[in-house]
This record gives sequence, structure tokens and C-alpha cells, in this order.
Amino acid sequence: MRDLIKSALAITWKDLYAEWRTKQVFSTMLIFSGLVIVTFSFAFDPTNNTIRAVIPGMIWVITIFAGILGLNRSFISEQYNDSLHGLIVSPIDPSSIYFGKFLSNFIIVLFVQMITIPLLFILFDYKMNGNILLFLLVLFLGSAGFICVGTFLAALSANSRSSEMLLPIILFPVISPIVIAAVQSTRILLIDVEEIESLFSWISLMAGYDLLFFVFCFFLFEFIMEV
Amino acid sequence: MRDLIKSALAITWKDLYAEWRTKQVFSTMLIFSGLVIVTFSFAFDPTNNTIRAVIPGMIWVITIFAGILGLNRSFISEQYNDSLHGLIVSPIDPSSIYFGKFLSNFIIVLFVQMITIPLLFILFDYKMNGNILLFLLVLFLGSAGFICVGTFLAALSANSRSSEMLLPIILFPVISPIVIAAVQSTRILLIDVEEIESLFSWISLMAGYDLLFFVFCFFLFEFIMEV
Amino acid sequence: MHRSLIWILIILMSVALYLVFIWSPIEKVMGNVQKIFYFHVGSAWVAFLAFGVVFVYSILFLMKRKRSYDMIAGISAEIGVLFTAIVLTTGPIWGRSAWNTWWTWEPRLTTTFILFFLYLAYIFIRRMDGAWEKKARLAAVFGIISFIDVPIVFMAIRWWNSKLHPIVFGDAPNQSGGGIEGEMLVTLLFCLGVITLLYIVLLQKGIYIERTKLAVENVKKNIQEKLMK
Amino acid sequence: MIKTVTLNKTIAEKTILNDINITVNQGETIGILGPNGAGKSTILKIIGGLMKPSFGHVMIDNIPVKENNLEIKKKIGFLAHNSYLYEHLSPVENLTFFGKLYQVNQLEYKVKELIREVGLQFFMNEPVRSFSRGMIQRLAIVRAIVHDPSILILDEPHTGLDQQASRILNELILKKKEQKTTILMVTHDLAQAIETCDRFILMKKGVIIDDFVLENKNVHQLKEIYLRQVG
Amino acid sequence: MIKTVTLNKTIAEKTILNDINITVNQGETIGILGPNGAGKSTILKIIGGLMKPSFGHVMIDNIPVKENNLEIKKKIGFLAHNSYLYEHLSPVENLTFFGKLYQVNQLEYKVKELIREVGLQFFMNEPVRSFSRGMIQRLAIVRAIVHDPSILILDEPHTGLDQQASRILNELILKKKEQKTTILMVTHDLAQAIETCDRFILMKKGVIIDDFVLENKNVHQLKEIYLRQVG
Ligand code: HEM
Ligand SMILES: Nc1ncnc2c1ncn2[C@@H]1O[C@H](COP(=O)(O)OP(=O)(O)OP(=O)(O)O)[C@@H](O)[C@H]1O
Ligand SMILES: Nc1ncnc2c1ncn2[C@@H]1O[C@H](COP(=O)(O)OP(=O)(O)OP(=O)(O)O)[C@@H](O)[C@H]1O
Ligand SMILES: [Mg+2]
Ligand SMILES: [Mg+2]
Repeated sequence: MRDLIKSALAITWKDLYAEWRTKQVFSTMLIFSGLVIVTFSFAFDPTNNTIRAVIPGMIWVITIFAGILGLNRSFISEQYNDSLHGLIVSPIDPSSIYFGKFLSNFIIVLFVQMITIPLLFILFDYKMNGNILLFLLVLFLGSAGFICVGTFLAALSANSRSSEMLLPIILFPVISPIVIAAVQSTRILLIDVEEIESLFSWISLMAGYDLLFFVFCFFLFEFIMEV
Repeated sequence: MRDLIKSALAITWKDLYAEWRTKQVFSTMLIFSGLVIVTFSFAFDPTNNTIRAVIPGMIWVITIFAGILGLNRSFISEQYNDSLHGLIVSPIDPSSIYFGKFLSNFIIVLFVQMITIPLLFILFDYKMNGNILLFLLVLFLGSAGFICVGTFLAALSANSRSSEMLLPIILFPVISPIVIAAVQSTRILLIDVEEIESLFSWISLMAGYDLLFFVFCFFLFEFIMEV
Repeated sequence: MHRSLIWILIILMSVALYLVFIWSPIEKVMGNVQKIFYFHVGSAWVAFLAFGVVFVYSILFLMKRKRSYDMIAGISAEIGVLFTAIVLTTGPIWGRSAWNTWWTWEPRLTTTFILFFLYLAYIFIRRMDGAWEKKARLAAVFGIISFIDVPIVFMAIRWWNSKLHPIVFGDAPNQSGGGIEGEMLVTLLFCLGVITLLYIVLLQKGIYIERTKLAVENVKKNIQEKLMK
Repeated sequence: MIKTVTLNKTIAEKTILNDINITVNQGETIGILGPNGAGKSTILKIIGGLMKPSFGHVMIDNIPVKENNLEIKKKIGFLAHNSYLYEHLSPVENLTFFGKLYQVNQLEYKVKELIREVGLQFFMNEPVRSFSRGMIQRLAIVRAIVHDPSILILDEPHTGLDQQASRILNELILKKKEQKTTILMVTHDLAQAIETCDRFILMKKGVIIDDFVLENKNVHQLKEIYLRQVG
Repeated sequence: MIKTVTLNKTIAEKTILNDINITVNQGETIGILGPNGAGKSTILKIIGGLMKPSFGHVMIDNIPVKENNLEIKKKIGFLAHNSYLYEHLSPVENLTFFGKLYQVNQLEYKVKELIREVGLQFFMNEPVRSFSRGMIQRLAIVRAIVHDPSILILDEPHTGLDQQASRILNELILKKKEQKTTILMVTHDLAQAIETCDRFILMKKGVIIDDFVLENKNVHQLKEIYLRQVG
């Protein structure tokens, strides 16, 4: 177990170090989020009054679309020179690859959210007045679930030649429960505060999803890395 | 000029033939569109009455997001074994690469639209009653502009190691005029038929954009293919 | 030359600040917030200018392939993005008091936002991996294409009949142009001059830094090559 | 000790390996020879743990390699056709990363030493992206041996190496051989093969057609045997 | 005829080529030798039109290759480190596609003939994706010659080829030589180089250090010269 964490951290460290030097994934995700916001704003006429209602949806649509870019990269970068094979032949538990990649992706996504969400609030002129701690919890749980499944499926799709195309189509259906739960709890927190009592069931749904999928992915990962 | 078209068609043929055998890009784009529709229907509560208002936006959001998958693939597939270099050293005009790729991408996108748009209408229970020919014209002009710029920028971003990340962030801002124009004209045709007189200025904007960018891209492409 | 420019700039800037905050009249409706107007408009103009420079030098680069052209284009784009960012922050600050909202999706604002992203994308292309010739060439191509948005931003309020964003210069479709007092106009023009000068100084500084970086790189490689022999 | 027991491999209904039985004793240096498409790389991949046989199994040190056995993986050093290197990282960073995964001691010192050994000391901190083919191959070789494996699997290791680097590689193999490392090498270059290997396995169309020891280092004799058998 | 005039190349402030002047007459077969990272591939890329020199220029048939000259490109056949093949297409489809770009006559017949020549006839309609390294290299070679170029640029063409394929390749080169094709070949395998080349260019650290003709086909002499000059 200690070895597992050690090699996981070595992988996380390698990824974050490369990212720190170039800041490529991070800045791309950031700009992409901005662009998705703009694109949506002209696709869906935001001067409309009902616009506040779409903010919870936007938060998660942005996270997912920008997140997919990062998830893709995370394993595509292991494809040049077949370096993923280098990880496979090395004496580490396959799950540590999963855990390492999960951590680096999760950290990057959290950083991106720290910037995009305030920006979204400003651009759509929304004043936060719900419970901020709960809101952070929801973000944390939702993103964790998304990245947990996302990392797993990114590894799966990395086996295909056209992985950057495959990932979104296998990812969307699987994450739909967590997306629904995340959007609903965000909606309750940001807009329909009166429904607060149903919030907890959504949150526990998310926590359950996270736990379930993390354990699942952690143990099933071995089969993905098998050759 | 005849040689240019001949080699362009050889490239289009190769791409469409590979696509015909695997149907990979086509089916991925299709499924992805379906998933985007579903995701949006969670995020934006489709039981809402105002939902008809988002249909024009949806048509174009789907086209763009699915289109990006295809555009990316179109040049990433030339990166394995450096086969793009094979095209560069061969005695063909660089613009014929552009033209060939433009054609194959455009054809695929039109096919995808032929399925997704009726599907969208069915799922959102919308009955088309505008002028169908004009609608097709708008689709044609909008997609042509999008693919015209998209093919060009996909070739540009293919120079980068992480092209699948670079493409969306350089593409979105450049295509924003055509997206706005396309969404607006679609909206007028499908929903606000009373504003029909302003339709023609949007359509001529699109035609102008298409023409301008096609000529620009066609002649600037040589600089992109330079080594 | 550079030094003296900086001094001139500092002096002119203080004059400009004096003109803005003390000499020029306070606007009746909006009050003191309106002072931001001078910076807002100034930055916008300089951003346009900077992108114009990118455009021109991109074309020049594609024709002549001189590294200095590419350098100027790159630095100018960075300065342009900086000033666009200023427009995008001063605008909302002003908008907060004028329109009682930070942001609305109005043509001028939207197109400016897109302009910002366009040149961010330009900078991204420059930061791609690979040899500078390649990056310079691709960036130049993109610099030419993306300039198309600049006239669109400028014309946005004129074409789309905006109700919110005011027009001062030129003919407006419904408002008459020139709703500005003489003293304000003088201050504005002066500010424009000063900010343009600021742009020139920044550009020079940027080129200087870039050159130094190159020189350092050169020395490093030379030492390495000597070691290998 | 490596032993393959009736290895068979079929991909997409095509037989690639057919009843491969090899026994390699510790400290042996074996050259696997054969025409293109014979299945040489496939055998190495199976032994290295990069591919599963369709039938049969591999025993390493008398343990059947079935599950993902970390102890055995640690013993193997694998150099494949691809380099497994990260292009945006420098040689030092690459080796340090792989060294960490293999839990190598005194990593920092060792990495520098290895890089020096293959003559890349002046490129130590440059990203691998800009390397020439031979430079990448040099680095790929040290990547495979960073953890002092007791079994070394080399797939055409001389590819792209210049004279000097080939010599370095041969010396390295001989040094490893003295340390009782088991070495399996695929190559098409008979002259290089004879320099280091004592025993040769000839393959053709997925089957082993010969397996002989040749200690006299006579390349002509090897060539003759090869041509006679493979034609 | 190929002539390079004070070719210089710097990438990222690093000098890779330094004043390269080579004159190659029509029908000559030249081997370019030198250690890893000497800049051999870079020269070939510049002549082949895959890279621009930072300074200096290349003349082919007395025309300076500046613009994108289709006539000259048609004359050149270029085999680089990578195969340029499309993985999801079969050999026939790959060659047909490139043949179309080069406007080859009687394409269908020719493609089959070439594939047969390098012994891939049984894999004619399988996607290249599943090929072994040597099979890919065989196909890459015929890709480069599908249009009967009068200038042939080969970067380590023997890589991964087995004995038989190397022989086929050498014969092919000799045949082309008889047809007065100009051939430039980079290789590290002196034995193969001597089989086909008459003139050798030695490079080191981006400069040419020797340029000599050796007609006696004596590999030991070549090796001696190489080692003396390059060390
Ligand atoms: C919120 C974001 C805003 C953005 C992105 C923005 C953007 C711009 C840009 C790009 C220009 C220069 C173009 C030109 O001169 O034609 C400009 C000019 C100007 N802006 Fe803004 N603006 C914003 C908010 C505001 C607000 C709130 C006001 C005042 C109510 C304002 C008043 C002006 C005026 C008076 C000019 C000079 C206009 C002219 O004659 O064209 N802007 N703005
Ligand atoms: N994924 C695959 N699908 C189908 N066939 C495959 C696949 N991988 C390998 N093959 C086939 O298996 C055979 C053996 O391949 P292998 O790579 O082991 O050859 P090799 O002996 O290493 O040849 P070389 O000397 O050219 O490297 C080849 O005929 C190849 O076509
Ligand atoms: N894109 C690049 N950026 C920086 N340096 C580069 C780049 N490409 C090549 N080089 C450097 O140029 C030098 C020559 O490279 P080249 O590929 O021409 O060598 P080579 O003689 O073909 O070597 P080999 O025998 O190993 O193939 C090397 O030192 C390499 O590091
Ligand atoms: Mg092999
Ligand atoms: Mg080389």
C-alpha cells in the first residue's frame, strides 16, 4: 500500500511538474471555459430574464467540456513513444497509475473552477447568497465523481487510435447521474433555496456515487491496464 | 488548376474511403451530438415552455462541438508516421490539401446534420413550418463557413503536439461571427418568422464571411504547410 | 533615447492625471465614476492600435521573414491583450454605476470579449512547442486572420444599434455624435496621446527584454558547444 | 531462468506464434534471429509482460508469470521498438521518473552516471523532443537498465546507433553478462549479434526452426547457418 | 545534380549545420556517415524539402530550390525515419494514394509489382497497422520510389530489415544506380554502405570532415577511415 501511494505520487508529480512548466492544460481549460461561456451566450440569448436558471447547468457544462480536454491529454501524452507501455512493464500496481492520474487531473480541475466560477457569476451578473461552504462541498463532490470516472474512461479510450473522439461518447452516459445530482444541488443552493431539505439527499447521492465509482474504478483499473 | 483539383480529390477520396470503411468519425459525431442533446436537456430543464427558444442555439452548438471532433481527427490522422510530411514532399499544391480536407470534412458534417437536426426536432417536439429551402441554405452557408475556417485552423494546430487542445481555443473566437449569424438566421426562420426581413442581411453576412475566409484560407494555407 | 522617452512619459502622465481628475469637469449624471472614461477609451484605442501593429508586422514577417518583425508582432499582441483586459475591467466598473450591472451580452461588449480571446489564442500559438520559425509563421497567419475582429468591434455599436454602449465619435444611427464637452474632449485627446506613448515605451521595453533573452540563450548555447569540443 | 511453455499467439485469426518452447538459463545471452514478421518482437513482448499468450505460459525463475507480479517485473528490463520516453522531459527527468517507479537507490547519482556512460551528458537537461534518432535510442537503452535488471530484453537495440554507441552497447551487454544477467536480444545485424551472444534461436513464420550455440564468434558461419535455414 | 551552397541551420540558437557544401553529380551514390546527432538527417530533410535552411540554399539541376517547385519535388524520392504510411490503409491503398499524388502512369500494375518486389504480396490488402517493423520499412521504401524518382534520398533505409530484405534493397539501389539515379544515403552500417556507395561524406557536429571516393569495396578500409576521422 505504501508503495502504491509512492508510485502514484511519482506519477502525479511527473504530470504536475510538466504542467507547471508549460501551464498548457490549465490555461487551455481556462480559455476554453471562457469560450464556452461566450458561445452559449450567443447561442442562448442571455438577455433573457430566465438566464439565472441556467447558471447551475453552465457551471457543470463548462467543467465537463473543459475537463474532457484535460482528461484526454492526460493519457494521450502517454501515447507518444508508447510510454504507457513503460508504465505497464514497470513494477507498480496498475491502480497506482489510476490514483496518480486521478490526483493530477483533479487538482487541475479544481484550480480551473476556482477561476471560472467567479467569472461566470460576474458575466451573468449573479450575486451569490447561498451557503458558500455547502456550495464548495457540492463542487468538490461533483468534480471528484466526474474526474474519478473520467480518468478511468480516459485510460480505457487511450487504447484506441482515436481516443480523443472516443472519450466524450463513453464518458457522457456514465457521468450522467453525477451531473444531474451536481446540477440539482447547485440549483438548489444558488436559486431555489427553499428546496434546501432535498439538498441533502442529492449530496448523499453524490457522495455515494463518488465512493462507489472510486472503489470500482480503483479495482477494475487493473483490467484496463492489462495487455 | 486541374492538377490542384485532381490531387485535392485524391485526398478527399482517401479520407472518405477510410471513413466509409470504419464509419468512425461519422458515428462518433452522431453519438456525440445525441449525448450533447441529452446533457443539455438535463442542464436546461426541457419541460420548460421556453424550450423552443433554444433550438436554434442547439443546432449550432451541436454542429460545432461534434464538428470539432471531426476536424481534429482530420489532421491528427495525418500525424501518425508523419504522413503529413509525405503530403508536403509530394508534388502537389499545398492549397489542394486544404481543398481536399475541406471537402471531406464538409461532406461528413452535412451527413451528420441530416440526421441530428430531424432528431432534435423530434426530441424537442418541434414542428417545422418555416421555409425549408431557406433553412437548408442557412445550414449550408453556416456549416461551410465553420468547416472552411475549421479545416484551416485544424491544419494550423496540427503543428502542435497537443493539437486536440489547441484547436477549440483558436477556432471558437474566429468562427463567432458566423455562429452568431447562423443562430440568428435559424432563429428567425424557426421561431421569429415576423423578423423575416432582417434574415437577408444575416444571410448575406454569412455568404460574405464564407467567401472572404475561403479565399483567405485558400491562399494563406501555403504558409501553414511550409516547413 | 529610451530613457528620455520614459521621463517624458512620466511627466506627461502626471499632466494627464491632473487633466483627468482636476481640470476636466465632472459629468452631471454619472459623477466621478465617469473619469474612468478617459482610461477606458484610451486603452481601447491603444488595444486597437496594438492589434493593428500585429496585423502589419505579421504581413511583413510573411514577406520578409525577419525575426524582429515577429518579435514586434508578438510583443504588440501581448500589450494589446493587456489593454483589452483593462478595457474589460474598466468597462464593467463603469457599467456597474451606469447600467447597474457588471456585464450584459451586448454587441460591443461581446465582440470585445471575443477580441480578447482571439489574441489570447494568438499568444497560445506563439507558445507552441517547436522552432521559432514555425511558431512565427503560424502566429503571423493567425494574426492576419484575427485582425478581422477589430473593425467589427469598432463598428459593433454602429451596426447593431446598441441601446446601452454610448458612441462619442462619428455618426451614430440614432444618437447624434459628439455628446461631449470641449474640455472633456481635450482631456480625452491628451490621454489618448499619453497612452499611445505608453504603448510605444512598453513595446520598446518588450523588444529589449526579448533581445536580451535571445542573447543570453545564445551565450548559453555557445558555452555548451565549446564544452562539447 | 526463463522458460516458455508451448506459447501460442493468434491475433485476429492469424497465427503469429506456434508452440514456442524456449528455456533460457541464468546468465545466458541469446540472440533471436529471423526474417521480418517472424514473430520475434511478439515473443519478447509476451516475456516482458506487454502481451498475453493465447495459449501456454511463461515461467520466470520457476514461477509461472500469470498475474501481475511486481517482483518479477522488477527483474526485467525491456527495450522495445519504441523508446517509452516522455518527449517534453529531459533525460534526467525521464530516468528519475522511471527510477522512482523501480525504487532505485541512490537514484540521482546513478542517473547522471548512466547518462554519461552513453555520452549524452551535454544534453542532460534538454527535452528529449529535440533528440536525433540515435540519441533517443541511447537514452532508451539506459532507461531499460536503470534498475539493474537481472533479465534484459532487447528488441533491435542497435537501431540507429553509430559505431561508438554500438560499441558502448556491446560492452555494456558483455558487462551485464559477466554479472550473470540473462539477456535476450532480437537483431538483424549478425555481426553485432555474434559479438555478444553465445546461443542463437532462429525463427520463421512463428515457429522456432533452430536453436544452437556458437562460441567461436565466426560471423560467416552464423550467416551461413542463417541463410541455409531461413533461405 | 544536387549542390548545396553554404547550408547553415540553427534551431533554438543551436547550430546544427555549419557551412555545408556538397556537390553531387548525376548518377552518383553517396553514403553520408557520422556519429549520432551529427546532422545527417537534417541535411537530408533540407534537400528533400522538409526543412528550410537558416542560411544558404540547395540547387537541384542548377535551379535554386526556393519556392515550392512541383517539378523538382516530383524528381525526389524521400525515405525518412518515419514511414509516412497511413496505418488504417493497406499497402495497395497507400501506394495508390501516393502514386496518384505523383501522377504515376499505369499505377495499378506498378503498385502490385512493387509490393511483390519487397515480398509483401501476402499482406497486400491488410491494414499497415498490424505490420511488424521490418514490414513497415519495406513498404516505406517502395513508397519512396513509386514515382521512379531521379534523386533518391534514404535515411537509414536498412533499419529493421532482415537479411533478405537488405539484399533486395541493395539490389534495388544498384539497379537505380545503373539507371543514373542520384542516391544519397545515410547509414550507420558500414558493411551495407560499402555494398552500394562509391563516395562517402563524413560528418561530425554539423560540419563535413571528409569526402572521399572508395571504389575497392573494402569495408575494413572504410571503417579505418571512419574511426580515424570520427574517433
Ligand atoms: C463592460 C464592458 C465594456 C467594454 C468591453 C467596452 C468596450 C469599449 C471599446 C472596445 C471601446 C472603444 C471602441 C471605440 O472607440 O469605438 C469603448 C469606447 C467607449 N466606451 Fe466602452 N466598454 C464597456 C463599458 C462601457 C460603459 C459602461 C460605458 C459608459 C456608460 C462605456 C462608454 C464608452 C464610451 C463613451 C466610449 C467611446 C466610444 C466611441 O465614441 O466609440 N463603455 N468601449
Ligand atoms: N496487432 C496485430 N494484428 C495483426 N497482426 C499482427 C499484429 N501485430 C503483429 N502482427 C503480425 O504478427 C507477425 C509478427 O510480428 P512481429 O512484430 O513479432 O515480427 P518481428 O519478428 O518482430 O518482425 P521484425 O523483424 O520486422 O520486427 C507479423 O506478420 C505481423 O503482421
Ligand atoms: N527540433 C529540434 N530542436 C533542437 N535541436 C534539434 C532539433 N532537431 C534536431 N536537433 C539537434 O540537431 C542535431 C542533429 O540532428 P539529426 O537528426 O540531424 O542527427 P543525425 O545525424 O541524423 O543523428 P542520428 O544518426 O542519431 O540519426 C542533434 O544534436 C539534435 O539534438
Ligand atoms: Mg520486431
Ligand atoms: Mg538521423
